[in-house]
Amino acid sequence: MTTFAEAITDGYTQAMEMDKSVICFGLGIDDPKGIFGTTLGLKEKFGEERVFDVPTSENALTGIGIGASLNGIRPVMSHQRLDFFLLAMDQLVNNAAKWHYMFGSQSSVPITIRLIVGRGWGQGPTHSQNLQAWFAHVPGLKVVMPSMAADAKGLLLSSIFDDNPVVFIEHRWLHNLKGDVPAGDYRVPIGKAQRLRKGSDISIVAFSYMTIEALHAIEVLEKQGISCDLIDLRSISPIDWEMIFESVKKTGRLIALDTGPEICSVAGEIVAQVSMECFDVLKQAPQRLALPQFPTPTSLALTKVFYKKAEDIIELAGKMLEKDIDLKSFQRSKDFLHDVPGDWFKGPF
Amino acid sequence: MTTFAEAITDGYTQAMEMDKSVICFGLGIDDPKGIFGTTLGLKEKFGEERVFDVPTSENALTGIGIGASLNGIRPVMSHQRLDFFLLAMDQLVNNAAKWHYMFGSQSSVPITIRLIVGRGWGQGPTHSQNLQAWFAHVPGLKVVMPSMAADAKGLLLSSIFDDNPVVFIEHRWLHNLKGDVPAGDYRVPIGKAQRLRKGSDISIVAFSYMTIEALHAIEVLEKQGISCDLIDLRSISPIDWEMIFESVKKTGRLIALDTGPEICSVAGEIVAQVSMECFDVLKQAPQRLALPQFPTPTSLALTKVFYKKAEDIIELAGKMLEKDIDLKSFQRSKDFLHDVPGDWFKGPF
Amino acid sequence: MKTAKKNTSVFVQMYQLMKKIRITEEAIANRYSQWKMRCPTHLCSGQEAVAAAVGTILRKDDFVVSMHRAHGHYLGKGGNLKKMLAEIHGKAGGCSGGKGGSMHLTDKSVNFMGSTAIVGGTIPIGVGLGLSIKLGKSNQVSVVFLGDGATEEGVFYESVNFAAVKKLPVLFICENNLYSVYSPLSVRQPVGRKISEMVNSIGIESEHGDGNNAGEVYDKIRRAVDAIRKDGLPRFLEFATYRWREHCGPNFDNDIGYRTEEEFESWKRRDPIVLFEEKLLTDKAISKKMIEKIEADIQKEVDEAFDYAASSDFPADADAFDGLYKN
Amino acid sequence: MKTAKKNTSVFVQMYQLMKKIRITEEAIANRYSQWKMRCPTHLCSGQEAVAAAVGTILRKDDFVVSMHRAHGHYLGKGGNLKKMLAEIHGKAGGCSGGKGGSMHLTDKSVNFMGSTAIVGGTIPIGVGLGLSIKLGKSNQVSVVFLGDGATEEGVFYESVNFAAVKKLPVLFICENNLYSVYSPLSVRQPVGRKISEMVNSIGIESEHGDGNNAGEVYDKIRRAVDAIRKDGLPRFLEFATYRWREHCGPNFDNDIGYRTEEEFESWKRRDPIVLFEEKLLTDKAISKKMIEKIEADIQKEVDEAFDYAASSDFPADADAFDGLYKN
Ligand SMILES: Cc1ncc(C[n+]2csc(CCOP(=O)(O)OP(=O)(O)O)c2C)c(N)n1
Ligand SMILES: Cc1ncc(C[n+]2csc(CCOP(=O)(O)OP(=O)(O)O)c2C)c(N)n1
Ligand SMILES: [Mg+2]
Ligand SMILES: [Mg+2]
Repeated sequence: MTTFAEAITDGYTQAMEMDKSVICFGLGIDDPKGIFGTTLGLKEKFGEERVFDVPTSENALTGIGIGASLNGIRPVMSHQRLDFFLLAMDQLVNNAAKWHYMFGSQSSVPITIRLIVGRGWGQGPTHSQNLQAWFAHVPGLKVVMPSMAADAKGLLLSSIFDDNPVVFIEHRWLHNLKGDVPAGDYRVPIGKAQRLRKGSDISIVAFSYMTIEALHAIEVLEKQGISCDLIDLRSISPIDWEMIFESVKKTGRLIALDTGPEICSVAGEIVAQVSMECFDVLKQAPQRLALPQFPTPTSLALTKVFYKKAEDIIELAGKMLEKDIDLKSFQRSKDFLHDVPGDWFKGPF
Repeated sequence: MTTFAEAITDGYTQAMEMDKSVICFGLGIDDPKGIFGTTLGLKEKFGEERVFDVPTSENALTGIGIGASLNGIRPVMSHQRLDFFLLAMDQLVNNAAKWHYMFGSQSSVPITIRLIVGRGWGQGPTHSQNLQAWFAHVPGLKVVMPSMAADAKGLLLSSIFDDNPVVFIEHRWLHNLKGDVPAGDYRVPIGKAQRLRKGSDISIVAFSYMTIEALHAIEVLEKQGISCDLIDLRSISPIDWEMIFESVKKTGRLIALDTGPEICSVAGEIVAQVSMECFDVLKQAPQRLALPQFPTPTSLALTKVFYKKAEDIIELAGKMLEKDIDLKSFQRSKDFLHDVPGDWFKGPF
Repeated sequence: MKTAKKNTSVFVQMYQLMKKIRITEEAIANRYSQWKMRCPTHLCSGQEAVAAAVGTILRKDDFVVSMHRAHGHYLGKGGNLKKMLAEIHGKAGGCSGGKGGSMHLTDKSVNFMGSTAIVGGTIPIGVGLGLSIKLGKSNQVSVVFLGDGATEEGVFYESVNFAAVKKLPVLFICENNLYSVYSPLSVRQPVGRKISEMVNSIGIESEHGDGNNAGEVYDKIRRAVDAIRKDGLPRFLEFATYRWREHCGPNFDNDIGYRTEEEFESWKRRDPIVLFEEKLLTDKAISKKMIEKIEADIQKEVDEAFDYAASSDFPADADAFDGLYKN
Repeated sequence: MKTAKKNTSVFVQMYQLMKKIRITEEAIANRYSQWKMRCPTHLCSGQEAVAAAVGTILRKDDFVVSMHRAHGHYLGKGGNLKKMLAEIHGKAGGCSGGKGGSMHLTDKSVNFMGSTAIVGGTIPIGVGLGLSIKLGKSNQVSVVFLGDGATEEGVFYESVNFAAVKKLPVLFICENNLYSVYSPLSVRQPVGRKISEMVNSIGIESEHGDGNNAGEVYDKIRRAVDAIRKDGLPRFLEFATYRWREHCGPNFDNDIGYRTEEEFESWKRRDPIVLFEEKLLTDKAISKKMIEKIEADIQKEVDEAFDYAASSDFPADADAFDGLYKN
């Protein structure tokens, strides 16, 4: 069993061993913490030409990655928080996303940009934003959001060797989750979702950390006789519409989950497309659970009501299927507070 | 009759006469062209302390506007293209949008940011982006997109005197359209849509330039016996859900129009919310017409198929209502090509 | 003689501020592992001189903005200690109502306008405040605190340029503590770069100083503020200093390998508070007894503030969904 | 004597390039009002010397990136004229397949990697190309063209800093034509700012030159490129020059009031082509007859290219929906 963070290191290592043109850089990539443990040892292994720390200059560094990629380099860039990357929207959107199309398909930009989404321990308004919908909105980008360790590795390798810009979003609360991770050059195709649970009453479409909450919820729901199809999207651009539509055609019911604010969200897009494409099979109004349309508060007391969790999924599914669900059967660990993913997490960031 | 551009000047003038704390700045604001004619004469009238040109530094200037606003100034900032403003996402999203909430409601940021969306005459990939969905996605911003001259003035005044950050998006093809514009301190409330046509068969929800295309389409549709409710949103954050739901409850059918790419769009959000809230009254699958998920091409030949227009609305509505519509009855002016809004427009930008 | 007297009393005031900052930071460090302060927290022990000097010199109506490492700047400017600690505890009575945490502080009663957690994010905000001062024709000063890392952000350069073009009454103060998180200057800025000289050539009168020499810090800031009040032009000051504890969190971290124990010790030997204390004792501006009293008073104030923070209420659930817009 | 000879022949080559750029730009201006070139178009008449010198000096495998005003840089580097004009006409045979227009040019056969329309947008791209050169240990050079306005963007500063920290083989060339659209330097940069001196203090060896003196331009760029090939370190050159026509579009615009007729005339009297022609004639490097022939040849080439552009096909509808990703 490997942690999600170790799976990322594994992915880097595999890619850098296979292809000398892979380089990686980002703030603190070679520091003692190694970006939450995801890049430890890379510099020692591959040298400081290929693994290097950088100035705090997010916009230029994105353009620098783009430029290097135009000459055959495959840069993997990292940002310890997605929020910091707001400084680089110009290079990402005006250059990376458009380069291949606007120059008549002659050059492409094979860059990978890792963005880490914070949560809990008072990350607050500027250290916990989930702006994946922005990236999904922009033509020309690919966007992946793995939730399982194996997918983290498999999608990282696919992202690095994809000839297009890929935004690779990691949720901080996934870094310590463990799973079996295939060795070697393991790839997960970008754009393909994975069915994690098979069921007939309701389709739950999730990605990133919300997949974990969905798994918790489904345990309870199944016990109460509600059979759930769980689709872990893994990629949110392109989205695996086929698997979603197929599932909804079977269940007639949809809950779309999202880690970001609800208006113009990825979950909203899923509700919209399902409504447009599967209207005739829908048994009732499709639903979504996403973040409230507010900045993230910092206080422990306020994040408790701010985030959506397994209980909310259970409640919504119960309401849709008109079952009274006894939530007492669901007990989260009492060993730690709601603002950490487990007792391994003690801040400070 | 006043043009949309003149209505903007009128709005500025009114605001600056009423309140000395209103200032405006932006690249070229006082140059001979006056931002497509929208700021002509302001410097002469209000002086160079209150109306000034600036360096090409979009991110800092946004922060500077925020800072000034914290001390009682009401800055109106302008960008000749929305695309340039991608450089300022950090200040807009991490500071302006969150300041009031994250400091416990003690300070607010009464800034107005005008963004102009280009189209036609080969504006291409980096001069014609419609990223309103990004702004609508961010909690704490308000976003308006008027289509009528009167609303341009009324919403500009409301934006300037709103105590929160407002993104004011103008479509370049609206600047020369004329309408009656009330004199004086005329305000249009942010968050309230306007019903432009009353009908019973189908609800068309539009904003900005797509409202104009919808008006053309409805002329044809009405002649063919299809009765349309046309809602011009005017504000896309917050959205006037009440008016939308009320309309769909009456018609049971929805076409949502958007000037931007479709995935995670404002039109998608409307389809999603209508599906969730009005599911039982929907007679058929809701629909949207938005831009294809591609960068904007430059060539005259390519923009012809790229943009959605009245004909597409007519066709879709006809299909929904199963009527064969004779598009021959619809004749656009032949005096100019499709890549200009009228013969007054001769580029170069 | 008169100026000397005057300096003596402001120096004692400044010394008290430095002490208050140090005692507060160390108290946070000591209690952090009770896991009651649940937010990223950047302590400034070792860097107190600059914050205290600014606080001593500025008027209440002068503006200050700051960054992630803001406790000292907030307290220096006269920010409310209880409210700061309550904020770090996530309490309703916190200076930002529990919405902001350690990285988002404000105290508008003393014109501490805000600190934020995006590197470089408040630099243009401080310039904008400078613009508002110029428009209002008051003779306030707007002070921007920033780190050496923040000078690498384009927005820093854009902001300096604008302040120079528009001639705004802004004082930029860069505390160069050699590191950005664990990254030394060498991987971030060219060898031989002098930040203050660079800023000079961008267009702002600049100076460099020893950030652990409280007297020097005071003099340089005093002169800069006086000059700005007189001619309204921006100034830039860079002070060399050193953060004692880890970048974020309560611990010492010389063991993890990004900096040497010797480097740390050499800076610790130049503790700005100890150096200042020695100077004030030599100058007879202060006595050992006064120092004891100052320490005891501050310790009491800090303890009380912690009691307040710990015992006061969390915000209500509904608060999470309040305050999106100003109505 | 030998170097002089060599210079003579490269000077003629450079002169030819300058002529080619001028004749092309003026031909575009003359035909623009037929409304066949339907895209924003920024002409560089008056600024030809720098583009031509770079083109003369660089090797084919050296990289160039540029900005909105790129025709000269593209042609200088040896970009295909027919494909450029076809692109401006929106044709399938354009250098960007009709997707880019005048503002988005590329010719990969000569390593003209791209010009884009966001001010400052390609500066880091050129630095990234420099990084790739260093990684590949080739001795290519990466040239970044930028305007005076672009130096106001934070990304310029960040890019210069990174090139200096990492010691990358990048030549930044700033054509300072006094204006950004209609805005004079005075509203954008501090009085007395010397861009090249500022860049020096950021950390890159820099120089300033007369952009209308072709010989001087050649020498300065030659020396910089040679130095970069030798030591791999970045260089920055600023050239004073002037754009003759309106910022965007085909017309003269001295009447609209943002600059004076006198200013324009004084620069026009220093037409870089006329000055260079005089020098070459004096030096007997060229004869009147040769000039006539050069002009005639280029005119013919330009006319043919226009014929090609006008007569070739528009892209097919389906092309709009092709090329989102590389497969
Ligand atoms: C835009 C952005 N990039 C990166 C970070 C991560 N980060 C937090 S603090 C910090 C160090 C900044 O160093 P400096 O400005 O020298 O301040 P110091 O911490 O040394 O006081 C960094 C890089 C951030 N918060 N924002
Ligand atoms: C980020 C951005 N801001 C503003 C513009 C509008 N704009 C187009 S060209 C230009 C002038 C740039 O001036 P300079 O860099 O000096 O180049 P020049 O046009 O003088 O050759 C401006 C401001 C833009 N294209 N991109
Ligand atoms: Mg530092
Ligand atoms: Mg210029």
